[in-house]
Amino acid sequence: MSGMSKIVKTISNIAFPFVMIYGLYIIAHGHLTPGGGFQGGAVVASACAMILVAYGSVWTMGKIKEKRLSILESVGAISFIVLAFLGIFIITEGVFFKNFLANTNLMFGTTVAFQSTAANINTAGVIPLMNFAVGLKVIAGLFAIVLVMAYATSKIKEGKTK
Amino acid sequence: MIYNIPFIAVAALILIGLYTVIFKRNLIKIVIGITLIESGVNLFLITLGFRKDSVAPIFTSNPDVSQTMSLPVPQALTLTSIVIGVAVLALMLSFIVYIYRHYKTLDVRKVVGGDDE
Amino acid sequence: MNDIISFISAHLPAFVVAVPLLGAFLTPLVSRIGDKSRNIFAIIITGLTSIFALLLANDVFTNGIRTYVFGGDYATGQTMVRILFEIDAMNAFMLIIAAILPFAAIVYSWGFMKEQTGLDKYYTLILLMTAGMLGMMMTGDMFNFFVFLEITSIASAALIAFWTNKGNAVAAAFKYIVISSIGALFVLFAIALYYGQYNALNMAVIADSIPVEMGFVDKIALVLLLAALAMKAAIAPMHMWLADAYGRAPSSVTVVLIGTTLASLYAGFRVIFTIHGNQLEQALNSWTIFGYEFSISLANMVGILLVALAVLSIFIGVFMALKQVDLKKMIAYTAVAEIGYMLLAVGAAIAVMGGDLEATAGYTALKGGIFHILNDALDIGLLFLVAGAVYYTAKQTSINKLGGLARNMKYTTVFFLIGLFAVSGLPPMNGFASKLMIYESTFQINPILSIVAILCSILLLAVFVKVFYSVFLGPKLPKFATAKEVPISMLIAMGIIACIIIFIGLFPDIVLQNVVTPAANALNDASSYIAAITGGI
Amino acid sequence: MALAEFFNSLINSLDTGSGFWNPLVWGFALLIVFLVIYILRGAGKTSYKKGTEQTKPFLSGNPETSKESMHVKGENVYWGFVKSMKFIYDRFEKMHNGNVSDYILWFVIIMGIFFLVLGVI
Repeated sequence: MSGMSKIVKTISNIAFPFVMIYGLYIIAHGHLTPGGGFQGGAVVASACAMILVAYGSVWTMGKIKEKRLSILESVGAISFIVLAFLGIFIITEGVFFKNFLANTNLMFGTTVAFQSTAANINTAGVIPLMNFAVGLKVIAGLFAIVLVMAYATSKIKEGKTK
Repeated sequence: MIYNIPFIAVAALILIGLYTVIFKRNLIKIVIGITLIESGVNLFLITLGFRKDSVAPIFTSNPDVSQTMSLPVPQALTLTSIVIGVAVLALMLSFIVYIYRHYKTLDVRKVVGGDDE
Repeated sequence: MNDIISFISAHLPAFVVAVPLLGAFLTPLVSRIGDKSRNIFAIIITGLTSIFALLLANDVFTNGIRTYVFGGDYATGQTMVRILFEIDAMNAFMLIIAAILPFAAIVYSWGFMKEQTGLDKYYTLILLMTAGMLGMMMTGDMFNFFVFLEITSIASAALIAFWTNKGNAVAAAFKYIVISSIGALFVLFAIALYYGQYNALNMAVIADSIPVEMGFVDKIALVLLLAALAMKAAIAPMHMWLADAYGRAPSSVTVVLIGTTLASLYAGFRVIFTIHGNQLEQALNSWTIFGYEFSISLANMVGILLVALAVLSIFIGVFMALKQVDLKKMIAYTAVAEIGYMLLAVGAAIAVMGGDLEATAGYTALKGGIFHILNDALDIGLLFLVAGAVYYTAKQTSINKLGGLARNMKYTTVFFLIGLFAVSGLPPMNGFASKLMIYESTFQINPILSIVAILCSILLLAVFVKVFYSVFLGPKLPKFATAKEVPISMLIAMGIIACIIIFIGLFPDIVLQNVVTPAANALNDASSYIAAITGGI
Repeated sequence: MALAEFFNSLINSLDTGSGFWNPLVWGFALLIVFLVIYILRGAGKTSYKKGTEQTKPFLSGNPETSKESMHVKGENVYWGFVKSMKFIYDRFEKMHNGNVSDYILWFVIIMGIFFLVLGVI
């Protein structure tokens, strides 16, 4: 797939940071508002896909290696599993997936009163951290899928014209 | 009656999806049929969680917590199902890319995968 | 030291799934170090998983049902709403199968996949598939079961298409993913029906809340679950994907695929025996004909349906296997027939259910059917590994072009003979013990079933005698003059399974008493499965 | 103690409700049968002479072809059985056409049968 016209490239350049920030916002506020790792990750990955469409898969493939993305993806997955494992190891009487940070006044550990309070981002324990991990995995995974598929189809087309 | 419309839509989506999978010959259309079934099932899950005159189940900064809220659990289930659906869809489409490369056709009657000689 | 042991044994259910999951995602990083370290890493991970699974199974066999609540407080529980694993003796029995097969597959792939590329993805996916399979076998939550089902299908579909340079491998993978995604969606639909009715996703809670008089929605959910899981378990006439998938996947993958198929079969049994366990003996309908009152219970109906499908599976599997030219497809069709044997026995046990099961022939049938799950997994697994070894040496699996391989591959031939004896139910191998139980009990229930089973078993022997003759016997063909025995790792993998087969064959009673009978009792006893959750922890 | 119990349980025979199965007893019986057959065979008359016409294969008087071309291909084994069961195989071949839509059609049919049997009756 080759790139599109200059208008498309310019517009996607302008829109890219906004979409990106919106996606990261959804990931970061996953424990407060509807959304979370997957949804935000999908938004960020769609921003990357927009760049892919505008500039063409060959150009994007030259900028971002698919191997890097797969390592990023496994880092996200590993941090998710490790967070789950920490539930066993860090505290006594823990279980797998135990929320060991909640209500401890550590990171994301503010105790919330049981009523409808104003949103406080510093709550919910390991859930935001797991959202980050999932978000990382989804960004890398979805973008890798789109990238590889676009690259493969462009290869088929080249083979046909030759 | 009006509350039954989602369930009718669910039945229609699943039946249309099954029809597409069984009677359409293009592989891409078969994939579309599967996503239709998936949308039907997701719609069914979401509909199960709905309560009459309810609001979205967000507790944060809610001025009136005594309002009826729709059930959040089916929404979480739907979300998981959507995530899985994305993975399945991507996998199926990449298989189709490979199938087209080998067979030069997307007709389901020709993609039978016989013995290799 | 004692603390460590008690700590590990407290968290065994989590470790069994989490260790292969962690290993799967660590594999891409480890493979940067080198190929050898990646292989060793994969073997260590699956070995650890197997040890944990066997420890857990041992724990369940000695101490009874284990539950593990994720993320909850260890003491208080809140079990009703949380995701949990519940392992009773039947799950523990399935865990034994899941402990043996992936380990053999990973050891086998060291030699078998040596010359392939993209192996870090291969190991990632095979570990993911193992994790999904183990999760399917242990979970006590319906939706969690669906998630594990999908994880397993996605990973196995990607692995079936591992040899993407062959068109038919990709076509087989596409068929598999279509079949399994539609099956899983219908499972999800049934789960949604249960959730809408009973506000619960936990299997035990659902089973507890379904009224004895079955409603219409329960019937629809049961039908959807049974049909979808039967398709995933490759029961005729929905078995056609299996021949493609088993035949086209690399042999090491096929061995794990057997485990996933059997996990689906187990889930079907769980749905019948546990979730609908209270309604099984309830009369569905009754008629008065000539003054006599006939009534038919749900158990009769389900049992008759399953037995009909089982006879069809045995028949189609054996007949199609006899005609196949491709060695792996042939073994795949015999796998269909073997699944038919299990279903025949368990279906017959369900059909005669009512009152005290232990006093009837149905109890022997149930034990025989469950015993046959283990035996089938080992036998078919060994045969697929042998087929992979033949492919490794000869680079083809068409039996028309093979011949005289026994002159080059002594050990592989011995392993094939063991598999042949075991799968066709010849004494003294393990297949005979379970098939004898199936024959005897089904003869008491209905002699025709037993006759069909014995005749098809003879045909099964004929199929493998044909393979043995045309692949291994005969003069040394010129094109295989330089063929060598397969690498040592493949021989070790085949040897592990062959040793277990011979052990079960020589001492069947020890396995039957310690493993199979508790599993049959646990499957038959839905109330204690339910009480482990609803009775409060 | 536990070890002794384990070894004792090894020689237990499998109880199938109306019969039993013990591989060790079976192996012992097989050994005796083999011994008897071996003794009977030893009592027979030997008429085998090495290096004579007797040892050569006899193919209705035709000359013997090379060993490689005499190996029967796998497809030709049980040729007669497959031929006589053609009416079944034709139907099965039609079923196993490799078309994924038909697989799903079978699923829907079985689901319909299950529904009719369990839901309606």
